[in-house]
Amino acid sequence: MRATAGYVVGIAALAACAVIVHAGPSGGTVSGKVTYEGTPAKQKPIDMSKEPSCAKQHPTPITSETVVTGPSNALDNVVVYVSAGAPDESAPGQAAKFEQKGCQYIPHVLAFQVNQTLEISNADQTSHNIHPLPKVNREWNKSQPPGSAPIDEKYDKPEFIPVKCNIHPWMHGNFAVLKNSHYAVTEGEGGFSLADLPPGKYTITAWHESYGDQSQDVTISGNETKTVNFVFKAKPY
Amino acid sequence: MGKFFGVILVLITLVSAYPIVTHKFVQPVDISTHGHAIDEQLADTMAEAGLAFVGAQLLLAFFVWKFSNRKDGSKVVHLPGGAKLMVATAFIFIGTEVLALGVLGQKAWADVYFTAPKPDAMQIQAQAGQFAFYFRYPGADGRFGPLHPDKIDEGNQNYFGLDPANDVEARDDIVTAELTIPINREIHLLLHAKDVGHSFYVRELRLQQDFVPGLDLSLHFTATKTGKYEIVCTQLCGLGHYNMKAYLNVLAQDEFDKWLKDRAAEQ
Amino acid sequence: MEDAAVQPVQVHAPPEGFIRKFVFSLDHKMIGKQYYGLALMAVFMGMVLSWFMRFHLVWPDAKIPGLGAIAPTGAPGGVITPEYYLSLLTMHGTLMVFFVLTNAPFAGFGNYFLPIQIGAEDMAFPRFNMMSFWTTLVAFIVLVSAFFIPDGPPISGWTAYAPLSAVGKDAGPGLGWGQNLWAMSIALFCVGQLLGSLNFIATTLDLRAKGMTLMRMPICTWAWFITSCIGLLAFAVLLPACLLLLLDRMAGTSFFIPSGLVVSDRLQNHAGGSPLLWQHLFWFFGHPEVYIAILPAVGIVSHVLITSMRKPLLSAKVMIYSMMSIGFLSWMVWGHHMFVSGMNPFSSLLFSFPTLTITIPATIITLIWLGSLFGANIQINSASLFALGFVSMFVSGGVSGFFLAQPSIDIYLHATYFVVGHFHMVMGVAAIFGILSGTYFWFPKMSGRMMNETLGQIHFWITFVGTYCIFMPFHYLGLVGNVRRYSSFVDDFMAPLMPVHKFISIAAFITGAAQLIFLYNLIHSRFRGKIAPENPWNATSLEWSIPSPPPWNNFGDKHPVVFHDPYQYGVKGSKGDFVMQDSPEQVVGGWDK
Amino acid sequence: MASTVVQHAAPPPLAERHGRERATRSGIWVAIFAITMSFAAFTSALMVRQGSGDWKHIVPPPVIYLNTVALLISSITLERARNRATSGSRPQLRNGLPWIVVTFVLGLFFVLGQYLVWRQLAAQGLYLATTSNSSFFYVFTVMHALHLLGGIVALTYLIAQITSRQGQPRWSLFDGAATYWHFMGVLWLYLLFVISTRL
Repeated sequence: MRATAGYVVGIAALAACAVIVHAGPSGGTVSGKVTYEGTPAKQKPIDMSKEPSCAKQHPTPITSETVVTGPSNALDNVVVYVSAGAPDESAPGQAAKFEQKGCQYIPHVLAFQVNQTLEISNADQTSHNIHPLPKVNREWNKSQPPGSAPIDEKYDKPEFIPVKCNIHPWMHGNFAVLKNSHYAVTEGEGGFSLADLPPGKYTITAWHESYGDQSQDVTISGNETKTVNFVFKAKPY
Repeated sequence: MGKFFGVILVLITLVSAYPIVTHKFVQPVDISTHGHAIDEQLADTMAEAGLAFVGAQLLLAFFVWKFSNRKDGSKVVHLPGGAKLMVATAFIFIGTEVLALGVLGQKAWADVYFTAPKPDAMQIQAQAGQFAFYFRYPGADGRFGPLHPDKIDEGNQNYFGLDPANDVEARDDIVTAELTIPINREIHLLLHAKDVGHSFYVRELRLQQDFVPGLDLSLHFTATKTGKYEIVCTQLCGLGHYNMKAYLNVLAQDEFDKWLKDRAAEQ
Repeated sequence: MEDAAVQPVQVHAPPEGFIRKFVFSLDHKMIGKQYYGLALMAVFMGMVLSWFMRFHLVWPDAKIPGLGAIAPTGAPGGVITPEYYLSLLTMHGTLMVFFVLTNAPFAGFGNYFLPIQIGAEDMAFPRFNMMSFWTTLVAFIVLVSAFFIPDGPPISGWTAYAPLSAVGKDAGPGLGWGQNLWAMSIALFCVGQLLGSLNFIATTLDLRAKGMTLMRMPICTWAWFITSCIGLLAFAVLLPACLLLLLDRMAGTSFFIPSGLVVSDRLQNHAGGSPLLWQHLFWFFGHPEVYIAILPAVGIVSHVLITSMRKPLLSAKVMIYSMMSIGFLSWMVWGHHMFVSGMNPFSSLLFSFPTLTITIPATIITLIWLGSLFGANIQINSASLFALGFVSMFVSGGVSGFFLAQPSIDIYLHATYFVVGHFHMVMGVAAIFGILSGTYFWFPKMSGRMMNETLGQIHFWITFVGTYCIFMPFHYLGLVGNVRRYSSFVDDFMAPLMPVHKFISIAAFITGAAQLIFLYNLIHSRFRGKIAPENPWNATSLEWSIPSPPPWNNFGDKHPVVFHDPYQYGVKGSKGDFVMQDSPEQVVGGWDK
Repeated sequence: MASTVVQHAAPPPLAERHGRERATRSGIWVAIFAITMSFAAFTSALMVRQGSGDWKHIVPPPVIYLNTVALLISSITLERARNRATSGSRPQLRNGLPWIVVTFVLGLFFVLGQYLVWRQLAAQGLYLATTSNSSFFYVFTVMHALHLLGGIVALTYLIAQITSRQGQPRWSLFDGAATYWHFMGVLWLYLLFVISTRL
């Protein structure tokens, strides 16, 4: 009896959320494209011969991913987020998933919120080691044998954290721990869009693991879409 | 009970000796020019130590069998010759053995360590780091770019800490994850440790040498058979120690040249 | 001077109250038992750790029930991670080498029997003696506490090679506080052993009873004396090494850390240190440590063998001189652990020769045993069986030393299972056989009750055959080149050796389980065993001239006077075929003349 | 070995009580041996370290020589105490008391002086981990100071024993303490040499 009551309340709550979310256009949008100019460093193919179970998953060897580019100078794996102007938000319920597959981190750059659950899983037939190298957050270093349960972790301060696997030196990734939910990670065309921004003045920042970050201010008045583009200077080495 | 002890010990001795005598467990084929000396040394030692082992165990077994819980009571006798005999035996047999092994051993050891590499030996740098080996070929200019530890960026596969932007020599350096070498050509391997102690061990080459941080050692050897062999780390270096390995790929000269060209293109 | 014999000088008052009797006891006998108990705890812990390792090696993905709860990060869900395997390996080695092989045969039996065998009432410095034990106990607690800290025990092996052990947590889990605890524990342990050795030496030199000339001391007393001399030097070197290591780790100095190391993508802020320095300091202790473990066992086994052979050794003098020369040579051979560490190749040869030379006194010892067995009348019982087993193990473990002593062969065999087999047989199993032999031999004296003979012999047969099944195959694996300290064998050439590893693991489980028989026997006999007479083995040395268990001041009011060397067997004496050391009847011959 | 009974010649007697006296002395010498050994280990480390290029030499503050003098004098005063004590027919430690106290004070002076030395070095910006030489300087001086404190504790115990009512301290206690004290002096001279000259 009480249980049913619980369900009813729960469903009501969900419905309410749904209504709030879909209550028409609740604010402006910032969208744009991230590109590079110049010649980016050549990405070398990775030799995984030391880990046959991974090597055979890549008939043509994958290359390192510090600079991933798309058509017409699009720059991928750039985290675009609202660095100032937006209020801090509490972490969403669902976990951010970080997978190790074919001795590669998927995704290479994972953006998630402060205190959001980070779920790390190992899909390979070999042990992996996850060693994020934070400066302000708590550091940990764990290994994950094949077939073992996912590791759940949280970060309580915003930070860009390089991640490495101690067992496979070529495996490097990044965590972007952010204060609010207004963020995007560019891929393919290098485009991004930050929606649902209530009217106000914002600082939009784009961060790239080897090219550093750039910021631009933008003012949203009401329900409009502003375009912001970022151009990074590519280094040959 | 004493007899039982004798029997068991004889069994243990014979069973222990069996796999050795029948060569069940032996070192793999030797592909180096110096390895045969080591193998002979190992064989000689095995013969001498083996005899000592079997002899002593059987003697022990026999004595315990014969002289335990004797019916004829406490009438004990002493070994003719006594301690002097024992000391003499030890000195004569083991002494000569020690000398023999010591002297022979020197030769085999000298083959590896007391000879300088020929000037035309091919220089390759091997770097050991947690937990992989990487190898560097000097490239067209035949010179290695200097190392800058602060420049090391594994995510970008800059394992050695090269700085091609500023060092011209570094631009054509070829970095690979497997040690590919031409057959019958002396290789001068320069060992460099990136973080902690590691070791370079190739069974087929009969070679083992530690990488000691801050101390750049080198090895030189000549491979006489083509094929793919495993390089493993034998110095405890951390959690990935078991997984720290690379392949040694011995190719015919022309194949090697082609391989090197392809790698150069990748850089 | 006669008065000295009738009215003893009291070292300390008879202990009163539980605390003084059993906890902070000054009585060398209680301290000896405390050491033995500590060793017992350590050896079973170490054994369980080795079980986990053997289990993981052959069934890498299998879950070990309960382990997940003990080590949630080290073994998530009971599956051992690579780093936890190394933690187990490090702790197994440290526990066994320091807290078992050093504590039981030397500090344990030595403390209990050295004063009695030389007719003293206690050690020279009872307070130091007590401190020595309690320091060791603290060291043990500090070490074991590493299991319960977040990032677990260190993963750098019992040799803790720098810079892996020195650079800190960047180098991997367990190398943060785990390694600190390890270094602190070992430093404390050194202090404890130094106090102990000091006590042993002073006691042996100056507290011998009337008539107990040096050459009338039992062989095991000699062994303990020589061992304490070795220990004094060895631990006096390891202590500074550990302090320097701690400074490197906690104060940012660079004794062992060179410049330009990049660990986990972090450039280490150190310069100019030498990793080889640690290896030199460590092995300068480390090799003598081998003899610290084995010499007391040699002494105990000789003592037991002589008693059960009912005849003296061919020459106890030669035995003693051999032990001395081993002790002496043990100082010139540490470098044979570093043949492939990049030492000057010439020094490798310099180290190789004395190493080979050590086999001469070792062989003499073995031949003396064998030769003495000839024409003996061996009384077979648990004690003598373990003693004979020791002789066998000593030979098996010794011959493999031939290989590793030669740099040229070491190039191939270094860091393979051959080495593991070698030192487990000669240092591990052999020494433990010595301990067990001593236990079955002296238990009646220590507890006043006999141990169960049947259980003892069952224990022996399983252990004897079992240990050969475990450690012989190690040598075979080594010959193929199977590398040690791997948490799993991913290399193509090691995979085919898996069946051998399975065999070893199963043998290890069985042999280990058999030790429970011993534990049961020990505890059961302590309370239910039949009452032991004063001298159950018809032995001659002083410990058998006093009640079992001995009173708090060993010899009561009388002061023992010694008339013979300790091994007057096979003579028509008052009590049969032997003459006690303190019986005034004169015997012609004997090696003290 | 047939047994024939003759009267036995008693071997040289070794009565416990004399043993204890001797034991203290041998104990001290054994300890000295061990300490020497561990400082030898430190020295070997120093030699290796000096071998590696980046060796920067530092000058110890002059106070250190004042301390040295104090320590040497303390050894002399301790010997004075011995003479005074043994002047009578049978050793009377009570007679030596004043000189023992002087020694004790000088010992404290030395330790305080060392503390001053460390402070001055710190003022120069030379800390434990600053240079390889400063590391060794601190390690050597601190280790020596710790060992000397052991000697000071022994002297304290000795003084307490002498001054206490029924206290009749064993002569070997003084003798041992004195031996150890002199050794500390010798050890210090050695360390000073090692620190101030490049091996």
